Order: sequence, then C-alpha cells, then structure tokens
Amino acid sequence: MTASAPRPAAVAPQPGRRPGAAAVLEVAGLSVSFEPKSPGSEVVRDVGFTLSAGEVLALVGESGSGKSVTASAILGLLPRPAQITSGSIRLGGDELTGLSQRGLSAYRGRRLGVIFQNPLASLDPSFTVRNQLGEIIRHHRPGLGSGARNELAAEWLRRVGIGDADRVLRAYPHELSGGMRQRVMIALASLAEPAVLIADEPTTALDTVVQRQVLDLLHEVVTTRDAALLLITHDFDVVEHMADRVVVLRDGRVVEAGVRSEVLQRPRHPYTKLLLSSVPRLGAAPAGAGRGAAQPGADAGPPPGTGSAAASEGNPGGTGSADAGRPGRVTSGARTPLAGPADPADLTEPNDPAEAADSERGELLTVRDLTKTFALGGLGTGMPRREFTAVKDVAFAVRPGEAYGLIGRSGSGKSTVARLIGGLLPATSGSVVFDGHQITGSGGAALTRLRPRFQYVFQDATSSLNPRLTVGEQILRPLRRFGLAGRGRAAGRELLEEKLALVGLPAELGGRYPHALSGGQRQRIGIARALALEPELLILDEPTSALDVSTQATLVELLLDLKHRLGLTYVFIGHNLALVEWICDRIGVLEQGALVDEFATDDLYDDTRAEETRALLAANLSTRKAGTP
Amino acid sequence: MADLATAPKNASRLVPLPGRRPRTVTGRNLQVGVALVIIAVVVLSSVFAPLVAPHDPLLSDPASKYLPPGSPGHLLGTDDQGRDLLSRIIWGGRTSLLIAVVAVAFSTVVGSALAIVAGFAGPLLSGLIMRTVDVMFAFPVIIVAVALAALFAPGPSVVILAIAFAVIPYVSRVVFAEVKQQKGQDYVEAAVSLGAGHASILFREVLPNVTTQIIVYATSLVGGMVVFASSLSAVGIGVQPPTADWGQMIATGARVVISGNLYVALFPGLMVLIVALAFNWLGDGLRDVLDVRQRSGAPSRRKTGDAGADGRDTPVGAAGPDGHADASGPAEEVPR
Amino acid sequence: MGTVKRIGWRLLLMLPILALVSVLAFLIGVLTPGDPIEAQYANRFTAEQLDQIRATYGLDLPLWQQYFVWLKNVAVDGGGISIVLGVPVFDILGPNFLNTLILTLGGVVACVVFGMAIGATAGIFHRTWIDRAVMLIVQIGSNLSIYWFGLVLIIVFSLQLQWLPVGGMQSRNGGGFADLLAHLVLPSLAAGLISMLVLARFVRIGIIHEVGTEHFKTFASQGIPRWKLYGKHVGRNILPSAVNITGLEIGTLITGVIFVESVFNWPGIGTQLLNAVNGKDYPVIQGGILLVAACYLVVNLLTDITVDSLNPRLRRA
Amino acid sequence: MRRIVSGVALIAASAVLLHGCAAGGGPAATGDAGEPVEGGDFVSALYLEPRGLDPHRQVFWETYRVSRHIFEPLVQEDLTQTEGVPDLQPALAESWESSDDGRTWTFTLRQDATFHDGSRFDAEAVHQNVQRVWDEDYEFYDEEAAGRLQVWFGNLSEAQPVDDFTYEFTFSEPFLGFPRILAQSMYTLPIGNPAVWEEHGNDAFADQPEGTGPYRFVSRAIGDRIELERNEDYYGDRPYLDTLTFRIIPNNQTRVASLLNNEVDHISYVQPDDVETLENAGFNVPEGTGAQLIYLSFNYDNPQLQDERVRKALIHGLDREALAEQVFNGYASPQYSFLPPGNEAYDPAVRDFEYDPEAARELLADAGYEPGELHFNLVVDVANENLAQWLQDAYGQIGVETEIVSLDRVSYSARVYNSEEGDGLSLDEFGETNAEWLFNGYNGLTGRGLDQDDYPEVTEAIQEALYTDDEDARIQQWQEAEALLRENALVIPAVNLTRYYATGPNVQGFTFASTNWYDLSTVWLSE
Repeated sequence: MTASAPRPAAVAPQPGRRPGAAAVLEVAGLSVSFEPKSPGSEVVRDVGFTLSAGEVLALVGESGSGKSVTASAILGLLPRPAQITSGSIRLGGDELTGLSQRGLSAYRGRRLGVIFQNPLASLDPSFTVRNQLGEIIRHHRPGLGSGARNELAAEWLRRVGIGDADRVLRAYPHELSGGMRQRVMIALASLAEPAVLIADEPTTALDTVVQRQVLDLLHEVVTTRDAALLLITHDFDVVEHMADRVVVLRDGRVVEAGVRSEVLQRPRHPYTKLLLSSVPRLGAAPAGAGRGAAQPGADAGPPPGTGSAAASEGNPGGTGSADAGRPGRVTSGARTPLAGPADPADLTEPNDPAEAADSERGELLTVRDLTKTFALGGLGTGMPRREFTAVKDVAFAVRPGEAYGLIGRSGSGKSTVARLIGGLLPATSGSVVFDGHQITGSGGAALTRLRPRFQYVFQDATSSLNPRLTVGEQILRPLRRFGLAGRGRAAGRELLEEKLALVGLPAELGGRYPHALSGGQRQRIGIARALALEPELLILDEPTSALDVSTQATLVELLLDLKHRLGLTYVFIGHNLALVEWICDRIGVLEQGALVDEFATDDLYDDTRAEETRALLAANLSTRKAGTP
Repeated sequence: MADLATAPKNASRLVPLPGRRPRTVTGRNLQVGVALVIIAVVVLSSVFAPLVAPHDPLLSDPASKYLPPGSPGHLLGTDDQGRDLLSRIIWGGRTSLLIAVVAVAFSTVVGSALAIVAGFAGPLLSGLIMRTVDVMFAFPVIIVAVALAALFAPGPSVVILAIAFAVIPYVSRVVFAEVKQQKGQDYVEAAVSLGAGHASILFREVLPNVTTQIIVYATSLVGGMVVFASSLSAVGIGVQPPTADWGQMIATGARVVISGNLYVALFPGLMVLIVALAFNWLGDGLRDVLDVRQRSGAPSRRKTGDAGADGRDTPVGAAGPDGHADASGPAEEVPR
Repeated sequence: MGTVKRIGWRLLLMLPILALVSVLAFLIGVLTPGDPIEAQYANRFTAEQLDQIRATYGLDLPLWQQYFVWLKNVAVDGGGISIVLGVPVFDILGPNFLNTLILTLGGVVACVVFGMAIGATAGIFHRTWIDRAVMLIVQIGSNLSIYWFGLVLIIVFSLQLQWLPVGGMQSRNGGGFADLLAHLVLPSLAAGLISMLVLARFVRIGIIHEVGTEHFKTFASQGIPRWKLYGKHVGRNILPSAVNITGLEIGTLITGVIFVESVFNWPGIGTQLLNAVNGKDYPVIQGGILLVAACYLVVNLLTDITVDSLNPRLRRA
Repeated sequence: MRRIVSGVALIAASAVLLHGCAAGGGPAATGDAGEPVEGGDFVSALYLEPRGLDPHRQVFWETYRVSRHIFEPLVQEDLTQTEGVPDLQPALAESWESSDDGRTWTFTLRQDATFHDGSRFDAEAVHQNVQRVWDEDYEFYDEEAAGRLQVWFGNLSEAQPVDDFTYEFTFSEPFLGFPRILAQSMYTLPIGNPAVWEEHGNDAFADQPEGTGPYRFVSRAIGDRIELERNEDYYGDRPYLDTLTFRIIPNNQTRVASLLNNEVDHISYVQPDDVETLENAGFNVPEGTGAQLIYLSFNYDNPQLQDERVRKALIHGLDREALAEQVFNGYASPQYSFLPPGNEAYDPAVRDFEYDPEAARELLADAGYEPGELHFNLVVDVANENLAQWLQDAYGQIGVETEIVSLDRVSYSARVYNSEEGDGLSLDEFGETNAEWLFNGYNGLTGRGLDQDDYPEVTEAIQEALYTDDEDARIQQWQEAEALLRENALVIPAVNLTRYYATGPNVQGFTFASTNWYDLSTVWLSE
C-alpha cells in the first residue's frame, strides 16, 4: 500500500490571522535534559519556533518525540530532575528561562494558559466547578466579590457552550461527561484571557464525536480573542483541522516546520512523509490496496485468498519459507462453506440443525441475540446494586475470509462483544456459533478443543504478554498444549522461527522478554502467538490503538497481508472509522450495546446509513475536510 | 526515551519520566551489598555461634558484672550477670532471626495461599476470605499476642503466632491485589484464549508473576518482625529468660538504664535496628533486581479493595495516592 | 439516605464480628491452662473451699452457661471480679481505658502532626537531598523497636536533658492540663512512631502523585502559588487517604501504646492486660480484649464514615 | 573497685546511723532534721498493684502497706523498732489476756475509736468482723476471706462480745501466739467498718474501704494510684502528713527514676544495683533487718529431691555469703535458718549445712548421681531471675544442671503449686515476726508436695509448739521444731534483704521496721 495522499487541505477556517503579527511566543535553541550533567542526554534538542497572535501552531510527533517536554519547559513545569540546558523562551518579549517559580507565576494563567490531555484528570475531583473556577478568578482578579465571581464563571461556561451553567457550577467533575469537563477546562484556561494557550493533546482521550466539538470550540475561543494556540498532538487529522503552521518533532529535534499546507502536502523530510502516509484516511481505502479485491464481492461470498494486492512492503524475511512449509494452510482460507463439518475429527459435530444451517449458509461465525449484563455494586460495596447492560440483542454473521468491522464510541460495547465472541466472557443470553459449534455456554473441554480455530489479539499488547516468560515460550506453550509443537528442542526452535517470521520478526527475539521489545514488536508477538495455532478466525480488538501512527500503519499492512496469505477471517474492533474502512469488508456499528447499523464498507457513505454511523462519519476530521470546502 | 512503547491511555503526557538513572542503580547496588554483608555476617555468626562467640552466653560471672564496652575479653562489656554481651548478641541472633524467619515464612505461605484461593475463587468465598482478612488487618496485634500468651505460656510460639496473625492479612492483601492485578492483565485472557486450563493459568501464568512480589515482600517483612518480636519479648510475652534474645536483652538492659549502664540495652537495640534495616534494603534491592518488568509499586492498601467490574472506567484521579512507582520501601508497614 | 444506609450496613456488619470476638475472648478465659483459683489459694485451702470459691466466680457451670453469665456480667457490672486484684473488672479497665484513650489520642496527634509534616517535607522536596535524608530517617525510624525507642527517649529527654518527666501520667501534686501534656509528649511520640512513619510515607507518595496529576498542573499553570496548591488541592485530595491510613493505623497505634505503657509506666489498659496475662486473671483479659476490639470497631466505623464524607462521589450518591 | 569501696563506706555510715537511732531511741531511722513539721503530701511508689483494700482478703505485702493506714488491728507491733523482735502494742485493744489453758483470749477494747464514717468502734463491730470470716450463718459471711483466715482461725470455737468494749475468742486448742498473729499483715483480722459491707456487700467493700486508722481512703485508680487523706478524727497521735499517695510503678527503673526526679518520696523494692546510685544522689536507702527472707523450696513431687542426701548436697553447694555479696551487692545477709531475723524464735547462731562443694559432690555421688546427671528446673518469679542465674552457675559447679523457668508472680504461684515434671527448686520470699510462721511455712511446703507424714518428728514438734500452753517454753519449742526441720534439710534458707526501701532526702522519720511493712503516720517532710 502506498501512502494515501493527504486530502487537499481544504481551506480551513481562516481566523483573524495577521500574518505580520508580532511573535507572542518565541522558543529558540531549547534543549532539555533529565540528566543535565551528562551531555548528549537531552530529550529536547535545539528546538525553536515562534508563535504569533491569532495563530495556531501544531507541535506534532510520535510518543517520545519530546513535544510534551517542550510544552512543559515553556510552562516551567518540568518534573524535578529535568532542566533546560540551553535556549530561550520568550513570552511577549520577556525571557522565561531562568525565572523562579515565583517569577513565572506572574505569567501563568494571565499570559500563558494550558489545557491538558486528560479532561477527566485536569479538574480537581474534590472541588466543585464553581470552587475551581472561583479560585482562578480570585487569583487573577482579587478585587472581585463572590457574586461577580460566580457571574463571570457562569458567563465563561456559557461562552464555551455550556447551556445550564448553574448546574455545572454546582457539579463535581465526576458528575460531568468528558466533553463537558474539557469545556470547563477550556473556560478555566481562558478565564484570564492569556495571550498564549497551550493545548496538550486536548482531545486524545475524547470520543471522535466529542473531539470535533471541542476542537472547534478551542479554535473559536483562541481566535476570537486574537490569542495564540500551541497545539501539541500526534494526530495529523487534528493538525490539518486546526493548525496554521506545523512543527514536526522527532527524537527531540525539529525535523520539519512550516505552513500547514506546505508541510502536509509537500513534506520534505522523509519522516514527515512516513507519518503522513501512515495516517488512515476515510475514503482512501478503495484506492489503496489494503482491503483487497475481495471486498466488492463480499456479499456474494468471498473468493478469499485471491486478493490482488499483496502488501506492498512485503514481509521482512522468511515469509516465503514459512508459507512453503505449510502449503495446506494457504488453501484453508478458501475453505468452502461446507468446510465446517468436514473439518478435522477432533471437533464435535454440530448438534443443532439450526447451527448446521448456519455453516451451510456459509457463515463461519454467527452471533444471535447476544446480550451481556454486568452487575455493579451490591452487597458489601456500599453501593446500591444495579445492572448494566453492556451488550443487548446483537446479531450478525461473519463469512469465511471476510473482515468484519465493529465500530462504536467508547462504551458502546464493542470490546465486550469481542470478548463474548472470543469465549472470554460468558454471555448473559443469546448465542455465538463458530463453524457450527456453540461457543456460548459450551463446557470447558469442548470449548478448549475449539479454541485453536479462533484466536484473539488484544488491544494492549503489553498486558497481553506474560512479562515473566520469554516471548518464544509464550508462542510455543499453546502449541505444546495442543500437541502441535513437535518433538525436541530443535523442532521447537524451528517452529518458533517460522512463527516469528510470519509476523516479520527475526528468530532471536524469541529469547527475549516482552519488556525488551518495542510496542509494535509486542503486538506482532501477540499476533504470532494467535496465529501459531493456525486459526481460521482472528478477533482483533483494536490491536493498533495503543501504537504510534507509523507503527500502526505497518501493523495494519501486516494484518492485511496475513489475511490474504493465510486466508484468515477477521473480526476487527475499532473506533477509528478510517482504520476500519481500510481493513474491513463489512462494518457493524454499535451504539450503547446495540447493533444499529450494518453495511458493506462501500456503502459507508450511503444516505441510508443510521444516524450513529453518520455521526461517526461527520466527526471524522478528515471527512469534514473532504466534504466541506 | 528510545522506547516507543505503549502510551498508557490515562497517563499524563506532559511529564514523561525517564527510566531509572544509572547512578541510582549503583546506589542501590551498594545498599544491597551492605545489606547482604550485614545479613551474611549475622546469619553466619548465629549459625556458628558456638564457634564464633567468645564466651558462653549463659555463663554468668557475678564478679565482673557491668563491665563497660571495651573491657579486656569483653568487647561490648557485660550485663547484670557478668555475661558477655557480644556473645549474647551473637547467640541472641539465633533466637531472634529464627523466630522472625519462621514466622514470616509461615505467614507468607498461609497468607499467599489464602490470597490465591481468594483471587481465583468465586465472589462468595473470595469475599469471605478477604473480609476476614480486613477484620484481621487493623486489629491490634498486641491484643492477639495477649490472648495467645494467656492461652499458651509466653514464649517463641506466642511470638510466631502473633506475628502470623499480624502479617497474614498484609501478605494476603498484597498477594491478593497482585493476583487480581495479574488476573486483570490480558495475558490471562490470552491464555484462556490459547486453551489454558485453570491450573495452568494459576501455576504457569500468574504464579510466576506473583512469586517475585511475594519473595520481595516477605524479605522486607523479616526486618520488621525482628523488631516486633523484640518488643514482644521486651514486655514479657515473648522469649523468656535466660535464653539470649535481642528483645529479652533490651528488656534486661532497660532495668539498669537509670543506674547508668546504658549500653546493656543499647547494643541489642542497635543490633535489631541494623538487622531490620538490612532486610529492608535487601527487600528494596531484590525488588529492583528481580523486577524484570517495569511495573508500578506496591498495591493499594485501601480497604475497599478493587473497584469491581466497573473499575475499568475509574479515572486516575480517584485512585488515591498509592500504587505510585516511586514508593521507596514497602508501602505496607507492619506494626512492631 | 445513602449515607445512613451505608452506616447502618456497617453497624450491622460489626455485630457478628463483635459476637465472634466475645466468644473468642470468653474461650480464652476458659482454655487458659492453669487454674487461677488454685494458683491463688491452693496453699491455704482445702479442695472443698476451693470449690466454694470457684462457685463464687461461677466457674462450676457448664461452658455455655458460663458464657452467658459472663456476658451478663460484662453488660451488667462490667465483667465480673478480677481474680488477682479482687476488685470489679470495670474498676480496673474503666479508668485505665480512659488513660489509654488519652495516650492513644496523643499517639494519633503525634502520628498526624509529625506524619503529615515529615511526609509533606519529603514529598514537597521530592528528588532532592532533603527527600533522601528524610526518607533515610523514616526508614531507620520504621525499624526501631518501640520499647527501645521509648527507653532512648527517656534517657535523652528525661535523664540527660531533664526536660520531661520519666513516666507516669501526672506529677506528684496532680497538676493540670499542662502537666498531663508534659507527661504525654514522650509516650505519644514513641507510641505513634510507626504509624507516623507509615502515614509520612503515604503523605509523601500522595503528594508526589498529586503533584504529578493534571489537575495540580492545571492550577499550577494558572500561577496559583505553591503553598496554596499544596494547602488546598494536594491537601484536600490526599486527605481521605490520610484519614483512612490513620484509621487503619489505630490498631498499630494501640499495639504501640501498650508497648509504651510499660516503658513509661503509663497507667493504662495495656499494663493491666499484661499484668492480667501474667496473673491469668482472665476476667480482666476477656474484658480488655472485648473493650479494645469494640473500640477498634468503633474507630473503624468512624474512619469509614469520615472517609466517605470526604469523598464527593459518595457524598452526592 | 570504686563500687566496693563506696559500698563499704556506706554500710559503715548507715551502721553509725542505726547506732545513733538506737541510742537515741527516737523513731527516726532516716534523717535528723530537727522538729517534725506537720503537713505535706507524701507519695510512695509501690512495685506491685495492691489487691482490693479489704482487710480480710489481702494477700500481697504491697496491699497491706497501704491498707494498714486505713485499718487497724486489735494488737499491733512497734514499727519504730529497727532491730530484733518488735514489741506488741495496744491498738484497738487496750489490753488482752488469756485464760490459763491458753484457749480463751479476752480483749478490752478502746472506747474512743470511731470508724471513718463517724460510727462507733465497739465489741459489736469486732463481732461483725469475726462473723464475716468465721460464721457461716452470718448474712455477710465471706467465703473468700474465711478461706484466707482459716489457717489461724480454724480452731476458733466460740467468739462473742462480753460487753460493749470487751470481746472474747475461744479456741479449741491453746493458742499462745494469737496476739502477735493479730498484729500480722495477712490471714488475720484488721478491723473494717461492718456498715460498709452490710450496705454494699462483701465484694464492694474494697471500693470504699473504711476502718479506724489514721488515714482514710479517698480514691483509687488501678494501675496508677491510691490516695488517702489524714483522718482528722483519729483518736491517736495526729499524723504529720496531710495525704498519702501510693503510686504503682512496677518498672524498677521508672520507680527509681521517679524517686530521683522527686516525683515520689519513697519507693519499695530497691534493686541492689540501684542502691549506690541512690545514695550517691543523696537519697536514703535505710539498712534494716526486717523479715525479708528469701528461701528455696524443694519440689517434693520430684522423686530426686525426696532423697535427703540430694537436698543436703544442694545446701552444701550454696555459698550464701557469695550470693549476698554478688547478687545483692552485699545488701543482704546470708540466712541459715527458716526463721528470719525479727522473728520471735530467730536465733542468729544456728547453722544448717555449711558451704562445702566437696561434701556436696560426695553426697550426690552417694545418692548415685555422677556430675551432670542430676538435672532439674529452677522455677522463679521473674523478679528473681538474676538470682536464679547465679544459682544455675553455682549448682553447675557441683555437677548439678538446672534449667531456669522464669515466670511472673502469679504464673509462678500456679506453677509451684502444680509443679511440672522436672521442676526442682523454687524461690520464695516472705517472713513474719511470729514464731507460728514456721507452721505456716511448713504448711506451705506441703503445697510443694511434702507429705508431712514422711517427717513425723517435724510435724509433731510444730504441732506441739503451736498448741503449747506453756508461755515460757513456747519459743524454745519453736526453735526445736525449726532445728528438726533444718536437720532434715527440708528447705534452703538463702538470704535476708537488708535494703528494701529508699526515701527522698527530705523524708524524716521513716523506719525500716523489722517486719515487712511500715508506718507512715510518724513520717514528716522537711524542707
């Protein structure tokens, strides 16, 4: 797959930007180190940029790029051992480096405001909103009486789009939704009308739908007051949506800087190019190679394995031999609808005619009326007992060779559905039938025998690997359990090499412990471990959401490639519509535990889509860019 | 900073902390080294007390009582019976260490077993065990010791049982929290998904992840229990005279403090302190050495335990000030 | 409503615990080897007379009846007659319990004041030499034997410096509140030592955690002065845990108080309990155990209620 | 070296002091600071918690050291005497006489005494006291008290008032020692106010003890203190001190420190190691010969010790002079008789089996024990642990191995009366001034498994002395009985303490009496 070219940045709302305006924030030659005494240990090196009034500057980079440390340094909030080793930070012409905390406090709030990433944590949980806003107002405007303070607070809440300001003022943070809290946070940071607002990943923790509202609000708040915004983000969609100028950081250094359109459309630095190409784009998928040719014909029953687009990047090392070693597996993807009953004898016969019918209809996985209820509180917890229905009456089917996407906002129940399908969680009611065999409610032994045929890849690769075992052991152990490991140490080593090669990892990684691997490598191990049992169905529970965008891209390509080469069937859980569109043939949309929409990926933009689907679509920043001039 | 690993969803992005600094590690190494040397010296001299001790610890010589430290033949002086203090301290190490180690080992095994059962049992049994542990947790140990001493005659067994009562709830909670935390890790579900059975998950997946914590925790407890046992002996419900025991020696020495013979109580007290510190340091060191994972510190001490099924959505702000990676020393402190 | 219900629920939970403790306390008396009557009187009495004396103490009844006789005694006249001292158990435990409460309170105050101060110092100066020095002291302190520490305090402050009395609760001429305070200082310090250091560690970690939170940075980024941040936001947010820890430490504190009583000759329940153990005076042991257990449960309940009331999530629920 | 020199000097000094007192005949054994001054609050530190302040139930000596200031007996001993047998003095009885057969004792009571509630002391009051401990038909008959007094009042056959102020006891056997028994501290009959128990019951008496004594009860906080105040209506000599406070300070060091810090004026049970410290600091540690006997009892349930040769060997093996010097720093005198100094029948000249380790080893060999073969437990009260350790060492030298079982006071009593296998010797302390104490002590040995039928001549001699009606022969009979007991090696007398109390520098008129209690009504505080 080649990088999908960034959509022409439609002319973003051009706020009152005065190109020649004086720089309100100038950062020059900034270096920060956690070990100031050892040279070369800087985590931020020689970073410089300027920010003018009315301007939005995005500081972009992946984790570890130093963007957050840079922001902390500007704020004078570096954690204790970290120090600015060189450079200058000028705010409205005043040098901030070298100022004491007391000296800095004169600038804070009044001239420099911050909005943090996690709205759930950036308000003090112990005080009401009124108290917290009041404290800020009292600090900046000590003369104000309490009535006037309340009035001002309420006014600001209304300004950030909170209708019932009185209720919100009385509320504790936990009583507000995430989006609401971030609005309060914006009000709080803007109260003193600072010349520069720094927003550190302000929407990362928010749902896509809310994310867009908050970004728009932020933009409005900043530009109407002719303030400047320094936006810290890893998300190019956000950059594209918000920024006037962009600074790209990598390993603490600026790799590229410039006007947004320049950087996004004509990136000069290869790293920027890589990042941009890695961003999944809505609507880009059909043009790209990812989803494969199978997709259009999905409804008619897939001819799996015939995908034309083998992964463009290929598999680093050894893939060929791996495939050669298991010729049968390649064709297994092309299993006929009747393959279920014909499968190896160790599987139980379908006992239910209806289930047999499922497999005859060509469904590898059939979900019927699936419901899951959790009990909360109750005896001894000091909380009243209540029930919470995470999933209700969900039904769908997945055909062999298909990639089925499940998408929804956080809390929509998509992960619960995944875990129910994966047999990791008992269902409250309803059934999950895999290739004619009941997964729900089936006993331990029967389920265990079935397990090698459907595998699960977890969202958090770190957590899904046992930290005390070498990754090799973790891959081989299930093989031994099912008698697939062969005999002798050499056989094991060979097998391991093969499994690792499948996901593009060198064999020597097998001897390592998970903590010695990078995030991307860990997820590859997670996939290798799942694939080692040679399953037909892979349940992918947001496998890339914890990864940086560039890592995500390579991983997605690996998944697509594996699917084609091994003829796998996927159930892919995601919250990023673009990513799901990229990977999946069909998509189901969950809203509050119910499946509200289901469609072939090509029909995503259809007018017949459910409201929730359209909301998700509308919230996507790149879509809006695409749709609105 | 090279690790592009996982960005925990809720973690603050503004303040990425670097990994442990090398200088601290050498500091730790030095600490562990000192601790090991102290423990080795004390353990070896206790084991070989008959060979090492210059005098019989019970041999009294009334003619030479209260010899000050540095007297010829009596490096640390003599006590009210004219017994050699150094020899008594060396022999006392046998009693004091043995009691502490046996008590901690016993409590660790029982406490861990309880916790693991609770961790893997259904809510009813688990609740029963952990609520019982809760009740035991803050219950004044001294009352238990008093009751035990009333039931049996005062002696080492009373001390060991009292320590067990004191320590089991701590161990159980630590291990339970640890088991819970491990059970919450996806690798357990991964193992289920990969066809592992209950026993396999317990013994081959979770236990290896918990044992280190148990060992580290137990190690750090030994020191505290040396101290606690010494206090019990000092108030007369522990080791009885004339057996050489540090707590006993403190109590004996306490009788002559006002007469000006401070050192009789001073040396055994210092010994208790030094050995306890050494075990603490060793525990800290072990934690660093054995911890292949970069995981956060000791588990929560709050009594409500886990938030339950909805714990996934609990915001960080509500989690309280524990579980922080920067906890120095064990967060769980046992009374002494 | 919810709060009342929670408290009611907790009260209800206390009952079986109290019943269990009472049965245990009773059994302790019964299972104690050695017959206290014989120990006291054997040399002067015939077997017949001994039986008579047993009957006066109700020791001739079946076990379960003895339990209820005992419960009645506890309820009606405060636990029967001490075998060793020949006076009602209540007369022994009542006043002494009050003294122990005073010392425990002193311990709590020492624990809270010094624990907070030490923890705050270390926490605020985290990652500086001050933090390291304080934590070293904390570590050393945590490994001190309370009994020995009390002794050292006496040597230094009473014998060498002669600032404070060596022991007891009041001076020879009685003396007022100031006199009581003077007597309270050293034993409170010794009794509260371990708890104070536990609290200090939690406060320190709490502060470090709170300073790392986004809401701390939110207010710091608004230029609110540090002292105000620590005083209001950090303080308020670590308060529930601090209260919780202090509550949980009551058990430790009581243990400390009892160790300390014997060093400082504090006329408290611990001294009486240790005496009673030595004297196999089980009416006193039973009464003492019951009293301390009940006290512990009440403190626990109060702690829970306080912690709940400090938690905005529960306050509104 | 310094220690010994100053110790010698001190002994000499206090000897001079004692001589001075004896010569002057004054009551003051401590200090000589001119005329007595009235007033002041006196604080004494006790080392044990007293039992309930009930005159008929008291056991521990610290109990009656307090209660004797509240309750008075009919007859008392002269507590200002520091040496020899204290003389008997009238107390609530002005005079007493016995019938010729020594079975009937008639007491003429004083008529000016009142109880602390103002009610009159008379023969009826005495009768109610007697009934309480003796008359099973009396509504307030107290089994516990009766049990305690059984030892002396067991033979009481009749007791009644003769008139308002005359009271008569009739015993079934002659009982010449009765008046001195009445003057003792426990198992006897100090007079309490019967109105109290008749109103509140026997158990409640100790909560509001009332007697006729020079001080009245104010309050008690167990574990802390007992407070008494002067009885302004006292019929006898007005005591100097306004109040007496007895603080309970079991910790030896704290007790000494409290004295040193002027927190208290007086302490009991001074440890030998503290004597020098106190004296150097200007405090008085009076020397006396009060009945503070420490002796070792054999456990006769242990077959090894039923062998007289073994018992003799154990006496031969004990160097009592060294014991007094090394364990008690010389503040104790070696004791060779079961009767302590101060006892009516005490004879300082008698000796049992002198220190002779060689003889001890031979006796043991004779009894069939090679060195190291004889092995038993030394059961001691924890307060005497250091002594036990010294003994362990001493017996080791004659080839006897011992293991120390150190117990608190009450566990100790329980253990010695219910000995366990292997228990050999136990360590006891006591002593009274009456010759009858030998009977009491001998009975005590039966509690250690001694069968009195095994030593008929001893039993007989004691019975004879106890029930003699020959006043002139009485003391000699007791001495003969003691000699028999001693020859049979039935007990090992060890030492008698010579230092026991310490007082502050301004305490005047305190006497280390030759019994085991004291009188504070003659004490005053100088400035």
